[in-house]
Amino acid sequence: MSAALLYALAGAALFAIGLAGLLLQPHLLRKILAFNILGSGVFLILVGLGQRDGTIDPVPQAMVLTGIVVAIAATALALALARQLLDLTGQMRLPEDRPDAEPADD
Amino acid sequence: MSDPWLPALVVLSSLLPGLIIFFLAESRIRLRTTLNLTGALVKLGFIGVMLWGVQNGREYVFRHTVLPGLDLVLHADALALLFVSLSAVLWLFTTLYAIGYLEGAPNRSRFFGFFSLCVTATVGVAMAGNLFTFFLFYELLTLATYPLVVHRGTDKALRAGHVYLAYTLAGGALLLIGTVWLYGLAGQVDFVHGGSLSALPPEAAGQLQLIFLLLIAGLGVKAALVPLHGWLPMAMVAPAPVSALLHAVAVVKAGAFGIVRVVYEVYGIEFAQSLALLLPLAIAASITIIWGSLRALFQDDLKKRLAYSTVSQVSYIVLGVALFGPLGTMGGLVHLVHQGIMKITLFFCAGNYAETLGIHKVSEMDGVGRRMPWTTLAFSLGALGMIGVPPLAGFVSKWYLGVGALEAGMPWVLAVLAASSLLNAAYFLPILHRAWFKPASGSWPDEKIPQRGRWETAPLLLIPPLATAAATLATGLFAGAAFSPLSWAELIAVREYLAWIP
Amino acid sequence: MTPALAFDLLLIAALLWSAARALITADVFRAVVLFIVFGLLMALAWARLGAPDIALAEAAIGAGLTGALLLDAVGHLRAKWRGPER
Amino acid sequence: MTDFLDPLPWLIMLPLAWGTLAFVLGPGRGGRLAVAAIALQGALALQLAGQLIDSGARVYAVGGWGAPLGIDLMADGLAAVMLLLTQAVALPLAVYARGYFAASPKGRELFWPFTGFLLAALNALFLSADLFNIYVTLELLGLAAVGLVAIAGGRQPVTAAMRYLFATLLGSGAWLLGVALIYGTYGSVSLAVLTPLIHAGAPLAVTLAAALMLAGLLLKTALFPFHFWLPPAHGGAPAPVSALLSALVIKATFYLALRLWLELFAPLTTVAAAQLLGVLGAAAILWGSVLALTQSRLKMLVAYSTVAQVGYLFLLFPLATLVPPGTADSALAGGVMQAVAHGLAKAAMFAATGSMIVATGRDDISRLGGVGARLPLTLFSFGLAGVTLMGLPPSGGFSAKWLLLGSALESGQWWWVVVMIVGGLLTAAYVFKVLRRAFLPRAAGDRVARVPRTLEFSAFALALASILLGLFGAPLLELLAVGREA
Amino acid sequence: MKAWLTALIALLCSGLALALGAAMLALPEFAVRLPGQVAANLDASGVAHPVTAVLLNFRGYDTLLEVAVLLLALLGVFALSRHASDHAHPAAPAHPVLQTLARLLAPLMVLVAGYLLWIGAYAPGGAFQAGAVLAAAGVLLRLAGLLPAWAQPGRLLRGGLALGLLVFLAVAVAGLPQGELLHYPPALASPLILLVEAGLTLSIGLTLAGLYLASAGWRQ
Repeated sequence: MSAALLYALAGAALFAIGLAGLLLQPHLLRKILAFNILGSGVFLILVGLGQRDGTIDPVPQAMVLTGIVVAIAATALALALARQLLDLTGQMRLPEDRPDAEPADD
Repeated sequence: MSDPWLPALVVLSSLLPGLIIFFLAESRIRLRTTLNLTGALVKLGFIGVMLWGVQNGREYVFRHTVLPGLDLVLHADALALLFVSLSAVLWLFTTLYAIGYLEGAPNRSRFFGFFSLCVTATVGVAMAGNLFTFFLFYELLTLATYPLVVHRGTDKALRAGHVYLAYTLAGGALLLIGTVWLYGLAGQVDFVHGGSLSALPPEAAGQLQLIFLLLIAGLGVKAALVPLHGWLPMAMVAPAPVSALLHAVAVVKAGAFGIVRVVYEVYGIEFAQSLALLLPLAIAASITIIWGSLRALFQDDLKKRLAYSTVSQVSYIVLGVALFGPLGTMGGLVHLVHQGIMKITLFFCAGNYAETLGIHKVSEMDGVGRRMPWTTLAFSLGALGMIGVPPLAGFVSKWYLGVGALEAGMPWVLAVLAASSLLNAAYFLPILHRAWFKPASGSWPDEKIPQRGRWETAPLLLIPPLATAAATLATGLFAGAAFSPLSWAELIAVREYLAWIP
Repeated sequence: MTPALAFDLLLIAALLWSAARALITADVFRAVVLFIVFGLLMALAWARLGAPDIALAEAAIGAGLTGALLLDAVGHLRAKWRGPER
Repeated sequence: MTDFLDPLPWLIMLPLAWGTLAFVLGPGRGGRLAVAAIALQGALALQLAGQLIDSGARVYAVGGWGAPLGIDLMADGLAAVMLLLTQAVALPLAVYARGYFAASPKGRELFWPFTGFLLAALNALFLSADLFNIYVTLELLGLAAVGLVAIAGGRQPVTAAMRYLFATLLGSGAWLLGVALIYGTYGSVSLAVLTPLIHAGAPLAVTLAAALMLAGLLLKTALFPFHFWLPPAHGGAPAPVSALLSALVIKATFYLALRLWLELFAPLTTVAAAQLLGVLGAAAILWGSVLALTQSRLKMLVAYSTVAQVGYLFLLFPLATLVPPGTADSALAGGVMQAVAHGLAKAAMFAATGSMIVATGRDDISRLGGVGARLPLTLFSFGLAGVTLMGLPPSGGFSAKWLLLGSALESGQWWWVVVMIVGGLLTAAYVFKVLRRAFLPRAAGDRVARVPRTLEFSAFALALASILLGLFGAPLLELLAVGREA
Repeated sequence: MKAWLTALIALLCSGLALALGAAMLALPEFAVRLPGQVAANLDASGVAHPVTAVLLNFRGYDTLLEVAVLLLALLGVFALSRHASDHAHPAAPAHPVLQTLARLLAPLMVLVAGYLLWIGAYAPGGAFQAGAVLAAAGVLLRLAGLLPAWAQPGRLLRGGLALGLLVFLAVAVAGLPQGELLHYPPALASPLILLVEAGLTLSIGLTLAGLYLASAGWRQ
């Protein structure tokens, strides 16, 4: 088993950890962390599997660079939303109540 | 003007004015009236041209491919023209009547817009050249009549509209399933004389019976076949011109006409007979005839009594269709026209009573013949026609139905006809007796339009029922003349079916 | 077991541990710090995978900038301190 | 192929460019530019469709490298249909949005840049033939959509945007994991390279990848039971945004699911999986319709209607999987027709809804009295759109239903017929719930203001298009067939 | 959340991890191999570093869209900060040592960014890393209280943010008369890529910094 494959397996574990965190953690900040961990897991799988035969593969590496930028973009947007929600509701979690039961904002 | 466009123009002659009227301001009365009447007259003109053409053996077919294997076909054959002429003529009268009836009422642009759409749909139903086209206009009819039914916006009207939609949309769904199934089985099913399904392999018989059931159930909702008739008495809350149109030409007739098309031109009467479909249909029609008449007996509300009478009378058409033989066919087809003329007269008169004197109930009609002699005369002609008194229109229909039943070897139908006629007499004659012979009980419930010289009510309300009442008499008296409904029905029977009937 | 393999296994264990801790730690601030540690460990992992470009980017963006954003948000949350922390 | 005016690359570059320029121009600016540019995009899409009909599907190698080293774009009939739909919906909506934000300025500042990027993402997604590139377009699309939902601010929209963001990120995460597994298995992400490599006995990794990618797409398409994020997001955003999202954004992920199912992963599909998708679709139809019926807010009703209508799209999977070719073709045609018809009709419906809310000043079905009298054209548009959603003839929705019903009966799967018919009746129930209210006279104390003409006419144009589609749908099906002969 | 639901999700996630692991251990030989193709075409790409070649040439189209994603995220942050209760937030006073440090480090970081940008053509580095360093400089200056928060960017700043994407777009379509989208003529590939990278560095630096500065503007 090559080292690359080992990291890919670690990536699978990270994906599962991140997924569980995303689904189970009610706190938005932690959901955002979980999403980043999930993404890191996928990146490891992408490069790890791509290099499982031991050769360096610049294509998945370039893809991961793209992916990291996308991830920070998403993280920044998510954080901005979470902060806005904090300002509006005083909580950093998604309200459980049914959205259609709320009065319209207009 | 090329031939394919004539059927399309007949449809457009009410569609376009209707769409324009929607967007007219409420106050543009003169323009709206002009558009309405011009549309009606232009339509009559086109139909006249086609009547002459079809008499001389010409074909008018408009075809547009919507999807591969799915054509929109408008086909003005003799049968279509029978129904189209009826709708166009009665539309003209009803429009005149509605203008008078709704004078000063709110939301008239909307009313007349949907009114025109409703006639467009009826004309489309009449000229549909295949099941898909029929279904298209059939559903359009549902959508166009709903706003008319709820026009008054009262809770009662809204509830009636609810029931109406529930029935008709569910019926439409059944019709759609039947149609899709049939198209899958037999490809595009155009309406052709003698039907086109007999060529299918015999294994398909079971499926075809099931499809027939779906189609008839779907059509039976609008034709108010018992037990699918529940919406009709409730829809009485609509304004009188709407009830007149619904009962005489548009909705119930569309259902009955669809049954005619399905039996004669999709299945073919011989093939339908061989699948043993006609006897159940005749039985369903007979039950409806008797049931409707029985229920009518016990209604005090005049319009409700008329509504149950419609339930009963429309099934005469279905009964005629189910009678295996040319005379029965003629009876059914001619009743399509005769019932329309008679029933519209009755509804016009009911509207006049309500609008002029506030009379809604039979029990309030004592002595009304002296206050409104012309209206009551028209009413009497319509009622007697319904009972089948010679030489009025209804007699002609019943005569041919009776003879047709004997020809088809179903003598029990005579008993149904006799029973129904007795019941008709039982629920109409008391009304006439009250109106003509009982003294008035003092003041009327709500007198709105005072007597002005010779005019017992507004002229626009009086002329249409008198005209249609005269037609009731004329179609009966001159049933043998050229272009009379009877001779046209004979033309259809001879030209379109006799070749296939042994 | 070669030293390289041992290092890899150790690094992976540290990655998984920091990731899991970051998601279950009670204190949000500590969670964010753990996440930054996780990001730096990821940079190491990328270097081990022969991807120095990603290692650079991960350290600068994944750990650095994301960390700064997260810390700022935690500060915002603490300043607000109306809802429950967890 | 090296034509400067080749429509294919410009369909992606143009919206990117005007979206960016609108941002540079400043808050709220760029509406006129957008309308002009979208009109041009529409012309380009038509030109591309013409090219395809004349000379078949085309492949475009970005940068001239060609797959697998470079990225390929691919335009076939299906892609062209979606491109046409996108521009056809976007143009009236852009006109509408100009009027809408003039009357109701909340959220207008960044609407145009977001919309430009959204359209670029859609066009790029429809044309992409590279799994990783599709991932990037998915992220562009998702972030643009989330940004649009949050654009007006407020507790409900921001909550909805947050929920939507997590859903869409999880969806694209699953997609990317699938891409990683595919690349790890075969060493390429190009559809053209991969399609011949994948066969029935593919490794476990590929099956897992297929499942993950499909699940991610279902989440983004809001198929039942993944629909939880959609109603608040579509019901809370400003009307032009709701229209764009309901009409186009969920169609994009549906399009990808369809592509994967019919092409890349076709050898792996099973009847059981197809039936499962159909069952989820059926559940969406029934559940969405019933919930739509119970709503008291107009926009939420329309949003739940989207949940239901998405269900119809997924009925195509059981109808097109392992059935005779003719049946599958008509199911595909029906499904795509439904996507197009729903796109036009739902855009019209949200646009009309927005006008009604602007006119009455509130989003409340029980306060719609007087709308019929004051805004007849808007109500008429709502009704026409409703006709399409109910699947009554003549409309695009009917054509779709006709084709789907036909293939259901042909393949003996009558249970889908029942679902479609019941769904149609439920649709009628919630559409008439609105119409009935709007017909009533105005209640005392309520106000119904006039709205700008452009609002009324752009909604009407969309509604009319959804009806005309039913009468002139044949050319669309001809276009759809381009590239599907094999 | 109900305990059994938590357990179920945890179980499913572990199951997924195991399935993924099993799948990864059972992979066949690669059917296609790209590293060789990258190396073979490196000369024609205009850069000597394979990752940069993939990022800006072979798969440059991905990068183009990705830059749009980044800008889009910033737009989202702007859209949200617009509704925040307090916009103009004065820079918090910082420790004088930090201020001095920032004053010294910031120019140095700009230099490093320039170096990373230039070296990207040959070795690890490039626009994203350079942009990230630029952004870090911005964050540092903000922390030192030397930069104001920007909730409402002016026209100049908006132009700077969009510049990278606009340059990239212009270069992408400039090749259309001679070839496909994003086709660089081999002779011009090097300078064109450098031009694109320069624009990107500036815009990515501004955007990444903006993600921080725009949201840092509404701390209460």
